Amino acid sequence: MTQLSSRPGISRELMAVRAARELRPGMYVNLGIGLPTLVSNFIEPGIILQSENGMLGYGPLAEGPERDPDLINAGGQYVTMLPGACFFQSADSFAMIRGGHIDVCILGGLQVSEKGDLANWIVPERGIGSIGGAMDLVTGAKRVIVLMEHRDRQGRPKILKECTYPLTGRRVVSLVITDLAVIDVTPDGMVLREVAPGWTPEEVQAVTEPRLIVPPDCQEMNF
Amino acid sequence: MTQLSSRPGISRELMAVRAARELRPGMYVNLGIGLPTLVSNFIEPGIILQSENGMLGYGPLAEGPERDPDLINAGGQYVTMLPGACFFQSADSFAMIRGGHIDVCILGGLQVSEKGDLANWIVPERGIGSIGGAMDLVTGAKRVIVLMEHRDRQGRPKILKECTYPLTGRRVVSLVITDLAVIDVTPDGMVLREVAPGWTPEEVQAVTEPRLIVPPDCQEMNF
Amino acid sequence: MPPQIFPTAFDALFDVFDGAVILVGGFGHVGHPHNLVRALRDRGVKNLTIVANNIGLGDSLDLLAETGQIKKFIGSFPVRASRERMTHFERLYREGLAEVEITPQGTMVERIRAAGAGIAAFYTPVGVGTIVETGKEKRVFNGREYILETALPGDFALIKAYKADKLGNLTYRRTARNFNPIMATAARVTIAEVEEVVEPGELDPEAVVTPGIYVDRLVICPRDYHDPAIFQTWD
Amino acid sequence: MPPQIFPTAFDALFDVFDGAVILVGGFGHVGHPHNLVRALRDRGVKNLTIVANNIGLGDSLDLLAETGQIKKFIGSFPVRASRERMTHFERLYREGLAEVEITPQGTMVERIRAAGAGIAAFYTPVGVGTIVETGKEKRVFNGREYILETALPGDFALIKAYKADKLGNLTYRRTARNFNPIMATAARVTIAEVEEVVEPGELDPEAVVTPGIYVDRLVICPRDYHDPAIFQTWD
Repeated sequence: MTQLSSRPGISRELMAVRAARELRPGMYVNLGIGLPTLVSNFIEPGIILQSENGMLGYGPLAEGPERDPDLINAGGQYVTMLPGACFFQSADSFAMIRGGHIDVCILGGLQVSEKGDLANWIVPERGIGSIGGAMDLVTGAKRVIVLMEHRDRQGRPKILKECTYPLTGRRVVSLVITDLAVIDVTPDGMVLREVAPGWTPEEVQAVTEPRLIVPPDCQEMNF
Repeated sequence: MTQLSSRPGISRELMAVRAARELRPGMYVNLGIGLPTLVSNFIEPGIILQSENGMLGYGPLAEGPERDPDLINAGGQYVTMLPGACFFQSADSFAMIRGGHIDVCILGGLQVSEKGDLANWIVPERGIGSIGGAMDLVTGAKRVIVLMEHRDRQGRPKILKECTYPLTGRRVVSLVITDLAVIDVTPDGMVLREVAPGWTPEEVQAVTEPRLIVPPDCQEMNF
Repeated sequence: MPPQIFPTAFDALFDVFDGAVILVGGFGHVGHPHNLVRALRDRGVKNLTIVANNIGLGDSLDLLAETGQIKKFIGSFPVRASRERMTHFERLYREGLAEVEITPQGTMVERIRAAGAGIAAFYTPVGVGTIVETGKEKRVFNGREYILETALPGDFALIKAYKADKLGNLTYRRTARNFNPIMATAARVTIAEVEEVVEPGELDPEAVVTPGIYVDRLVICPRDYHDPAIFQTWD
Repeated sequence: MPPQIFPTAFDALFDVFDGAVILVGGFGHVGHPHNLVRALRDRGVKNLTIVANNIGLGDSLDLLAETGQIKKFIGSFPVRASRERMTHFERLYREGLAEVEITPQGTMVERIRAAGAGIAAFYTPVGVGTIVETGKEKRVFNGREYILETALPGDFALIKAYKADKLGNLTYRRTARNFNPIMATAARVTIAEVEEVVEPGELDPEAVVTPGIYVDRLVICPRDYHDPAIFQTWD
């Protein structure tokens, strides 16, 4: 167990690649702050990215002279704009989010529960945290994917029977992608769809608190 | 009384001129459908007209080739745009109105009560009427002026102790300008500020249902 | 998905069904999707609930009243001021064949906005002390009375824009903007008739009013002016 | 009234008072009225309630925390993710000298919009099942739970726009638009710092985002980039 708690999974880049495979051309997608922003480097053409600070249609991160000080994503990173991009103010942006117009939102996570609860905005020991647009996104997006490390820095599971941290949303997560596994949140429980190369379903279970359902077609992640 | 019920007051144009005198440069003003739209022909430069169909800064009515089929006021009349005009959608337009940003609204009226109730959207005998933006305007505008004939077509008073028609708004009218008089609605009652040329306060009272307060400085309308 | 471009307005309405709730843009004839509305008539669907600012006079939405396709109208101008020019819709109403839900114009568009924005209901001061408050919850905030109004979504939104790009971003011209951008946000399927479709990047990104995310179908239609009637929309 | 143009940001804040509620635009440094915020610090007013998306890090709104002028912060990002870079504001908060009202970002801007639009309160699904619902009324519409949130007006709004005309119409650049247009609608006095003031008619009337009716004061300020920090706004 001690060994499993620290044995490496796939890289952050591969996690992003795997998450990008959930997206299809024509989808409207919001990528949360942190790890999810990496996903924008791996998406197919025709996926349209929304940023809650008021933009639809941003492109890859901007470098050097193409950086425009008025053109950032919600993570505060300079981005480029693709042809057909447009801008809107924040109330319109969150009307778009809350109103159910975003197909997929990929967010980071601190904890995910068996039922799909998400905690990702505050570490209780600190006593104060920042919600940002996360609660709006988990409430409004048609599908919420959490992209996070499987274990915290101390090697403890982040996928739990119940979240112990204050929630961002209750029963909102559809899919969890980690450095060790791809896990579906279903009405029957958590289903282990894929495991990282070099990991068995039993090993993933060992660093996951709730019981995972392992279907016959559980496979190794491919990218 | 029969004579007074039919003796003419000032013309519609002079009514509009008198109403225009309530407006000052820098005011944001909405003019209702019907008689109030006439006021736009007589206003000073610097008064900014809002139209609830989504425009700020329209000018005089458009004639002939300057008519743009996409440029109308809320009365369905072709208008011109002044430099610095801008356009917005209807939810933004009514946010502007409901939110208390319009200084003055001038509306037509079917009946006004002593307390400032206004009825101007339905004649009960007809059984159906059109509210349009009138309820929004009387609720949101800082000052509501009613510009209407003093008597109906049968010569009966339109200024009443209580409105008998369904209301547009309760206690919303500040000032009533008619072809016979200018009347302030105050917490103490209706105050007769001005009478039309050729009319005495007593004669105006005779075609007005509630008791009018006639202050010493009640004067003849001037234009 | 970026919008599908249909060859005709009739084609664009392929799945409109009996009993649908349809949001229709326009203030009088200005910004009104005349082509889509005629196609709606030609589709022959019945028992429609139409949400719009106003009915025409023998034209625009009144076409659907002439054929008896409207079951209910929700809007601010169900009838004209003048009784002499009675609409088909008013006749339908008087014969008990159509219902009317009359609403202040700003309340109507705010209810539609709420539907598109995921807001279930809101408290507005408009209509307090009038028949508009009948049957609705009232509540006092900071000493002032408000009415609870609920979201008003549609199955379809038929709107008129000026230009579209292929991603569905829309611009409007002058006061033809009116209800169209909000209605575009509040229906399961939004169909826009536009005068021109351009490539992505050809519209000024600062002047796009309706982001493409809201637009499901486009149809390119000639402009339909109805000049003579505009002037007398309300008479 | 069309806006008055002030020579300096300091002058434009002549009547800001202790205890005022101040709405401040910007998402990170982008679209943030840096000049007005520095002037607010220089005015020395105290016990301010600041409504904004985020606090800076030693700069922007954190300047007001450094001087102890903030009594309360209402926003979505009161602290940075990284504990290593503690803001003056977080220190103030930990010492019990400032309060925080944390709010989902979309709820914050919708509450400000409501204040500007004459809506007293609205039911939103955001925050259900979280600490955000604590102490708030909950209600079910169509089988789903919603929270009642109330309007959030300001005494002053400090905003940053790109260009203004002399009637106060404002345009923005790209994502610098963010909270500014809504905040402009919701304060008794709205003060905009802009890069340029042009004659009426020089802005595209289809691309004006804030109609002049919302703008009380203008001050022309040099652009204030804060380049290096933008990238790490949240760390």
